This record gives sequence, C-alpha cells and structure tokens, in this order.
Amino acid sequence: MKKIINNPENVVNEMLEGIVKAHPKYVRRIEGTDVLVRKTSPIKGKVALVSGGGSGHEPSHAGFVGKGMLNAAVSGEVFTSPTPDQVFEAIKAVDGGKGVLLIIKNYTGDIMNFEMAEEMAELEDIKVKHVVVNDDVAVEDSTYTSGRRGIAGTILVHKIAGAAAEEGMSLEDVQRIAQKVIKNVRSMGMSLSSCIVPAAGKSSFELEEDEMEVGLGIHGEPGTHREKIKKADEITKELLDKILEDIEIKKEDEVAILVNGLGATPLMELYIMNRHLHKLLNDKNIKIYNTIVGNFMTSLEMAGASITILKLDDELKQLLDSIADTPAFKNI
Amino acid sequence: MKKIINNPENVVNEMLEGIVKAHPKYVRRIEGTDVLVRKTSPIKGKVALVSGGGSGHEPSHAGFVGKGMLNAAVSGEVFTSPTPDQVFEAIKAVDGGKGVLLIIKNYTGDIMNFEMAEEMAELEDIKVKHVVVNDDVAVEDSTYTSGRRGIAGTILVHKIAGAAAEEGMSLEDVQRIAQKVIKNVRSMGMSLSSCIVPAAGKSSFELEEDEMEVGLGIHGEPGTHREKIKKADEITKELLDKILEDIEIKKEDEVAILVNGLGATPLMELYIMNRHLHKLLNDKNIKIYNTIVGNFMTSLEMAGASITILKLDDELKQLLDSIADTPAFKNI
Amino acid sequence: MISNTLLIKILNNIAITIKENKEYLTHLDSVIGDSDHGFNMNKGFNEVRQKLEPLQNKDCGTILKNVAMTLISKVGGASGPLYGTAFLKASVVIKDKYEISEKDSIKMFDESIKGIISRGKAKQGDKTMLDALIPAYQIYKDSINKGNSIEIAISQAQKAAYEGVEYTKTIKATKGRASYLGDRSIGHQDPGATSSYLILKSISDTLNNINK
Amino acid sequence: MISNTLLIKILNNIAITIKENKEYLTHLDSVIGDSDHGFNMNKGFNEVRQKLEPLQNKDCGTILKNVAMTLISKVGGASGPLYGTAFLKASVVIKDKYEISEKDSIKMFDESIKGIISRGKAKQGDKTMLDALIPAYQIYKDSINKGNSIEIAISQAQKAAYEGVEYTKTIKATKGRASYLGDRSIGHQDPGATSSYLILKSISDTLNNINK
Ligand SMILES: Nc1ncnc2c1ncn2[C@@H]1O[C@H](COP(=O)(O)OP(=O)(O)O)[C@@H](O)[C@H]1O
Ligand SMILES: Nc1ncnc2c1ncn2[C@@H]1O[C@H](COP(=O)(O)OP(=O)(O)O)[C@@H](O)[C@H]1O
Ligand SMILES: [Mg+2]
Ligand SMILES: [Mg+2]
Ligand SMILES: [Mg+2]
Ligand SMILES: [Mg+2]
Repeated sequence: MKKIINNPENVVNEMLEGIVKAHPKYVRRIEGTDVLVRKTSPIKGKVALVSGGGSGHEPSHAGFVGKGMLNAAVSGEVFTSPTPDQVFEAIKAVDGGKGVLLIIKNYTGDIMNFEMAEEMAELEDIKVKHVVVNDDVAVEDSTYTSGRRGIAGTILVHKIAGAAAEEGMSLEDVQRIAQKVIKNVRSMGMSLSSCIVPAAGKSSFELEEDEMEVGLGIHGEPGTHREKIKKADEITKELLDKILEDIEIKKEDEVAILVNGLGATPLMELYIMNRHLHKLLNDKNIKIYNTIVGNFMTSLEMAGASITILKLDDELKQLLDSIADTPAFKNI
Repeated sequence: MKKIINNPENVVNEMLEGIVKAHPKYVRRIEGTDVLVRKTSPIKGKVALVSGGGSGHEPSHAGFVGKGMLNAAVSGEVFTSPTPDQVFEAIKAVDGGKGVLLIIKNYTGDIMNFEMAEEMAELEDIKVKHVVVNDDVAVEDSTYTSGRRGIAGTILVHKIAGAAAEEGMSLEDVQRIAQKVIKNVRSMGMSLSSCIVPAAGKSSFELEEDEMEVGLGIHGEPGTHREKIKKADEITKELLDKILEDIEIKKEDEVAILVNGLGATPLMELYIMNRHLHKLLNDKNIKIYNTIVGNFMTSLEMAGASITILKLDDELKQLLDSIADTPAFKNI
Repeated sequence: MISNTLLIKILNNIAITIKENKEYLTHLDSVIGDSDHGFNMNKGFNEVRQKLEPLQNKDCGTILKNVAMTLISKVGGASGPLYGTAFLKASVVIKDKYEISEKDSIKMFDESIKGIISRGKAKQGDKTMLDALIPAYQIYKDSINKGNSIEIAISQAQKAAYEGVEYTKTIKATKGRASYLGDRSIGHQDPGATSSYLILKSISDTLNNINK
Repeated sequence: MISNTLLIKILNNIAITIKENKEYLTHLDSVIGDSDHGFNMNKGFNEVRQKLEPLQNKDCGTILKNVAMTLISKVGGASGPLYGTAFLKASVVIKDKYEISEKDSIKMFDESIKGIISRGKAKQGDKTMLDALIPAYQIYKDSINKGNSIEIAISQAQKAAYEGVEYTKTIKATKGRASYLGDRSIGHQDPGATSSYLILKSISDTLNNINK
C-alpha cells in the first residue's frame, strides 16, 4: 500500500484537521466530532443543508461546505457511513430555526444512519427532512436491488438545493428542488484501476493491464462488468448511452454535464472525454447549458471517471447559475 | 498503458478542445495553434501574462487563464516545451499595447523556445519581458547544473503577477513583482509512482512497493534519490527541511503555503500533509497567511506531492488576496 | 440462565473473536463490498470491550443497551445500525433483570431479528446477516422449547448459522452493497452473515467452555 | 560536392532514420530525461520529409532554411531550438548555392555547432549532443583538410560521434534535463548525443551507398 498517511486508523481525523487548517475562512469543526460546519453556524432564518457519508470521496463532502452549498458535512470512516450521533451533532449545529435538509446517497448504511439521526432530531423538535440521491444508472432500480446508488450527481444536488436554501426558500421548497434535481440527474462510471482502503491495506479488486471495469460505484466495489479497455471516445459513448437508456432527454432539451474524475485520472483525460461528450450531445441536438470537469466525487486513488447528465428547466438553471463559494466549488 | 485517450499523438489537441468546451466563458483557442487566451483578448491598457510549457501538468497552464491570472497559455506536446511560433502567436493575441510578460519555468527547452518567441515579438515592436521561475530546491542552483527547476511555485507567480497586471501596473512593475515572488518561493516534491508519457507508452521509471522517489520534477524524470517510504509526517518534514535549508524564513515571518498533488494523490493525503506542515511551521513560529491545497501543477498520473513556501511582504499579501477567476483557481 | 457477570464475559469474548477475524471479515467485504466490515466491527466491539468494566454490576438490560449505543455510535455503515438495533431490542426484553432465562433468550433473539428486519427492510434470501440469524434462531427456539439448555441450543444455533453462511455463497445479493454486483455476487460469502455466525459461535464457545 | 538533389535525399534518409529510432531515443530519454526525445524528433523530421517535395529544385540554402524553420516550429523541447538553430546557421553558409563544396561543408558544420553553443550555453563534457558533434566535427575538418572526400570524412566523423555517445555514458550531465539527476546520470547515454550520431550516420550511409 503506497499512501502518504501516518496510521490507517487516523486518516479521517488527520484529514479533517488538515481541511480546517487549509480553509479556516470556510469551515470549522464541531469539537469531539467528525462534523465540519460553515465558519458561522447556525445561520438564522435559512434552511440548512447537511450531507456526508464515508470518507475517501474528497473533496466530497467537506469541500462543499460554504455559501450556496452545504452547511455541514459529516465524515464517516473511509467508505463507511457516519454514525447517527455524528449526523445529529451536525443537525444541531446548523439548524437556524428554518429546518434542516439531509442529503443522503442511496446506500443501505447511509440511509439507516441518517434516518436514525433524523429520528433523534425530531425528538428534540428540530424540523428535519431528507432526500436520497440515486443517480447511478449502472444499478437497476427495482424491488430486487437496493436501488440505484448515489454518486457524482450528488454535487449538483448540493449546488442547486444549496442555492435554493440561500435564497431563503422554505424547507419544503428546498426539499422539492432537491428532489427535482434527483429526478433529473443520472450518472455512469468506469475505472481503470481499483483503490486501496487504508485499513484494508490492499487493492479492493484487481484489473488486468488491458481491462476496465464498467458501472462501478465509488467505494472500490467491483462494477457490473469487465471489458477490454477502449478508446476515450468509445468509453464516453458507452457511459452516455447507458444514461440515455435510463432517462429521456429530447432534442432541444437543456442539460448540465459533469465529467468527474475518480481520483487518479489526469485532468487531461477528463477533458478528452468532455470533448467527445459535447460532440455526442451536439449530434443529438441536446443543448449543453453548463459543463463541469474535475475531481468532485472521488474514490481514493482510483483511476477512472463518471459522466453525469442533469436535465434542466428554468428554475434549475437559475439556481445552478447563482453564486457558490466553497473550498472545492466556486461559482462567481 | 492504461489511459482514457484515443490516440497518443492527439492527446494535446483533443484536450485543448475539451478545455474550450468546458470553459467557454473563460477561454478561446487561437485557431490553428495550441494557444488558449482569455475569451476577450487583447485587453487594452493592461500588461498581458503569457505562460505555458509542456502538457501533462493540468490544470497548468490553461486552467489559470482568466481574470487576475494569465492572459494566455501555450501548450506543448506532453512534457515538451512549446515551439517559438506558438508562443509568438500567444504574444500577438494578448498584447494590449502595454506589453507582455512571459512566465517561463526554468528548463533548457522552455527558456530557448520562449526566448526565441521574445526575439520574434521584438522584431514586430511588441514590448516583451520575461521571468524564469526556479523554485525547486531539489536541484542545486550552481554553474554546474541547469539550475533549479520551475515547479508548483509557478502558480503563485501567476496569481500574484496576474493581480499586479490587473491593477494596471506597468510591464516593468509586473516583472518586478513576478521576480519578487520568484526570489521568495521554494518548492520540494516526492512521488510514490511514476507517470506514463502517452507517446512513450510505459512508465518513465519504476519504484518498488516500499520505495519513494524524493526531489523529483514534474516530467516523470527520476528524483535526486530514492528512499524507503515514510509516514506522511516524516515526508512533510523532509520536504520542508530541504526548503528551509535553501531560504531563510525567520520567526514571525509570514508565508503562503501550497500543498500540491502530482495527479494521482487523493486529496485526503494532501490534507494529511497540510495538517503536519501547519504544525511544523507553527512550532517554528512562522505565520501562515494563506494555505492552498490541491492539484495545480501535476505530472500526468503520478502519485506524489510537493510543498511550496512563499515568503510574503505586504505588497505580495495584498496581491495574493485580490480576486482571481479562472477555471482552476478562484479567489472570491 | 445467564447472569450479568456471564453476559459481560460473553460480550468480552465476542469482541475478542471479532478482533481475531478483523482481516478475514474485511477480506470478505472487499470481494463483494467495500472492504470495511472487519475494521468497523472491530472498532465498535473494541469500544464495547472498554466500556464493560464499569458495567460489571449493572443489570443485563443496562449492559446490552450500552452495547447497543456503542455499536450505533462507533460502527457506522450498514452493520452499525443493524447490530445496534439488534442489541437495543434485546436489551428491552430484559430491562432491569440480572439474569437471562431460557425464555427471555428466545424473545431476545426474536426481537433482535425483528429489529434488523424493520431497520434494514431485508428478508431471508437477500444474502445478508439474516441468512445466518434466521435459521439459527429457528433451531434455537425449537431446541429450547424441546427443553434443552441455552448451552446446547446455542451450539446448535451456531451450526445453523454456519450453514446459513454457506448458503449465502449460493445466492445473489439483493440487499446491501453486494446487490450492485448482481449475479457476480454469487459464489461469495456474505461478510455480515459471517460476522453474525462468529458472534453466535463465540457465545456458544463461551457458554460451553464454562459448563465443561 | 553535394548537389541540392542529393541534399534532399540525405534529409529524407535522416527522417527515415529518426523514425526507425523513435522508440529507442524515447527510451534513452526516459532513463535520464522526460521520455519525449524520440517522439518530438520524429514529429519534426516527419514534417520535414513532407516539405521536401516542393523544395526539390530550390537552392541548398533555401532547403536547409526550410528544414530549420520546420524543426523550430515542430520539435519543441530542448532539441527543437538546438537542431533548428544548427540547420539555420548551416543554411546561411550556403545561401543561394546549388552545390555544397568540401570547404562549405566544414563551415556549415562549424557554424551549426557554434549555433548550438550560443543557443544552449553548453560545452563539451556537459553530456549533450555537443559530445557527439564536437569530436565528429574535429575529425571531419582534419579529414577534409587532409584532402579526403566528404564521403570519407563523414564516415570518420560518424565513428567519432559514436565514440562521443559512448563517452556520454561515463560522465555526469551538467546541462539539460539530465543534469537534475546529478551523479545518477552517470552510466546512461545521452539521447541528444545519440540522435546527433544517428543523423551523421545517416548522412554517411546515404553518401557512401550512392558512391558505391
Ligand atoms: N438491509 C440489510 N439488512 C440486513 N443486513 C444487511 C442489509 N444491508 C447490508 N446488510 C449486511 O451488512 C453487511 C455489510 O456491512 P458493512 O460492510 O459493515 O456495511 P457497508 O455495506 O455499509 O459497508 C452485509 O454483508 C450484510 O450482511
Ligand atoms: N543546453 C544544451 N545544449 C546542447 N544540448 C542540449 C542542451 N540541453 C539539452 N540538450 C540536448 O537535448 C537532449 C534532450 O532533448 P529533448 O528530450 O528533445 O528535450 P527536453 O530535455 O526538453 O525534453 C539532451 O539529451 C541533450 O543532448
Ligand atoms: Mg462501507
Ligand atoms: Mg521534454
Ligand atoms: Mg462494507
Ligand atoms: Mg526530453
């Protein structure tokens, strides 16, 4: 295992300390917890957004704490949902009287832990609602599975719901907006290499020199299938096709796209994918309103990428455009 | 070679197309060249900044084209300095009458090609000056070497000289400021793995599972020496110590620090280094005015990191604080 | 009959068992999950172990409630809330009691499983811990009802749990993280079913050694 | 005497030689540099080759000037400006001439090297292309001055260049990218010296085959 770490058991704590030292104008840590909140919390009269999940997805989620996005991020161990008490601490720290929206990614563990926190908060009369992001089309959404996973599309939920909260909308409205994003966002990923969970010390899976794993999540879990590695343009098409099988996007529809790196993929490769993604969408007469390229929802040192497509309407467009100022996502 | 690319010979061109599609509000490409300039160029009455170098260091340099930083970025082949005609095109496209400053990293090839472009521009009566960034303390700066290399510290030259240009300073003043940054900035890097130049198709060097390469540059060249891999805190100390051997930083001095990832290093690890870097500097009573953590000057899919320290004075502090709005670096 | 002192001993031994199997559980989770089951379970039970000392003379309900809260706040992931809920439900059955009777133990087992089901919405055959726990519970109940001692019943139960673990190898996961693998999950044993088996096995070992 | 037609042929063959040695040069550069020497040289000379056709009937000065400009605008890195400058300086010597005399050729070689030195500020012993070119030039000059033909002189020169390449293995790089390696550069041959040798070898092969 080649990592710049000290002790696998301390990575989350030391990382959080490093984040706070890097971004003191944005975040502070609730003492005794793994919760980072905006420097000035709670903010009165504004719905607060709390997200989180296992660590190892940096800059998710702490990197998105700031104006126009999250109020708090809760970090679990690497790839492990945080515990309910931690989420509860986050809720208490950011509630400004107008209620708190939990943004949960669709994993059994995340849902159970966040819901338990919600139950705890309700006992203390804090208004809490939640949404579950499930953008990953690799997994079929049926009663015979745990449903689609939440992956990179989550960033767009943070951005847009965050903008809605910033505008002073009610908890119900912010939840409705978040749900609208979730209903219209889809992602699909692939990877060229596995990642190494620090505490496990070895690769989560092995790939041959000429293989790629398609339809994988962001926790080092294997994907839906394995293929011979293809050219960037073919990979891009394969991911997009799978997305468009799942959601109807018509000619003249407007979309936001996100080409997300999983951690070890050079930006060069993400831009090469982006180039072809634009071509493919242009060919279909789908209008690209907004493009985001970078490492936003990573999986430690995994090499690979995901594509996210969000179908927009006027309300979503306006919220996407509004100002965001967080360590990892800024919109001026 | 595992990469999301089409053809190794087209990576730079396709990447540049992808960048323009991703950031149309920031950059456009000068047709027939590998030069990206600000969307609105030239800007009258303002000194223009041109930087560039081989590709493979993304987001350097195109990612820093925008308000408060560069006016143009010239991209060579992977790890190959761009040719003089390309640099000349950039100069012509951005000169707004107040002159152009070339920001060159100290490599034989970069210097020769940029200087030839400067000679071409002078023939056409465009006022051009240049500075040479040489922040890498791994290499001794003596008459028996090519001198220290330019690495991640370059970003701080872009930021600060860019701010000076934005304020309307003269070419001489912008050059003076850039030189002040160069005089006060030092970096040192290490890596856990090599990178693969697409056209070469295989790793530039091999490292054992328990080895790290110390003092290496950003072109996949081997470093000054090899060591057994150490803990993050020890690595951080080793890099910092080497920097502080080279530049005197006294108690109460104020510095900006940059913990830069080389491409495949998870942000988690950069933050863990940042945590200890803060501790080490605090212990020495050196004041950290500003912290930047992320992938800014990369080396394709190399795993590793560098530390940069910039000694500040009031003028540099004010320029560092001013607004920047580029695809890869935003300061609100 | 299980006294509060014996309960403490059982819990201590479970923690040791989990620790010994940390790498094993993580390895199983790396194949069809995300490589954290061993690490997280150990983190939780290690904390449980450290909390046992001051609970020495407390009633069994209080002891188990503390275990539950510790697991909930230390394990995380899917297994944290599930095991936490299981222990919490069991603790309610023996609130204020200093001894656990045979009858109590059936109820505790039953309530634990119900808790896991209501929290996780899974059922037998989904390739989860339930595939070890449900058959184990059925044998346990039958055995006690036939008049067997807790020692004998739990020994039979852990064998059934083991078979349940083996059974998980033959089926496709339809709940939890392994479900993303679809058919590719077949052939691999479920980490949570395995930790459930290890817990029952540890209880059985403790009880049967003591009585020997 | 080298005619403009023969010059075109020489340049064409250099381009072929560089193409054949693309991987080799890149490999050498991967050991002590940044893995691009073969790729870049080939990119430049490939472009040169495509430009030769319309230059067929031009004077030698024009031909070489075109080669120089192509290398400068296509190769990049350290070798682009250096080889570009070398060809540019050589072209000046034979401006407007349709034939290159023995005496011209000495002057061209000399000016090329001076151009490389003034552009790159390196000297013999720095482990660069100069370590192949300078000894080659000295032998070449002596040989022509002794009354030998260009064919014989260039054949001796390429051998000296080869020895220069071998010599680069024994010394530490103090210029260019390999200098960052310090003592670790010792034992490895310089890619630029190697490409210089290959160019001279290719010229020699072309001339000596033709005259056979
Ligand atoms: N809905 C569920 N009901 C019961 N058990 C479940 C459920 N989902 C997952 N599990 C169990 O949890 C185990 C995984 O636990 P763990 O690795 O700690 O959590 P995570 O999957 O969040 O990483 C699985 O092997 C399975 O036995
Ligand atoms: N200052 C210099 N003078 C002469 N030759 C040089 C100089 N610097 C580098 N070289 C030559 O250039 C070669 C490297 O060329 P190349 O790999 O194309 O450029 P880069 O080092 O920019 O990647 C070296 O092997 C060396 O022979
Ligand atoms: Mg997990
Ligand atoms: Mg190069
Ligand atoms: Mg797991
Ligand atoms: Mg090179």
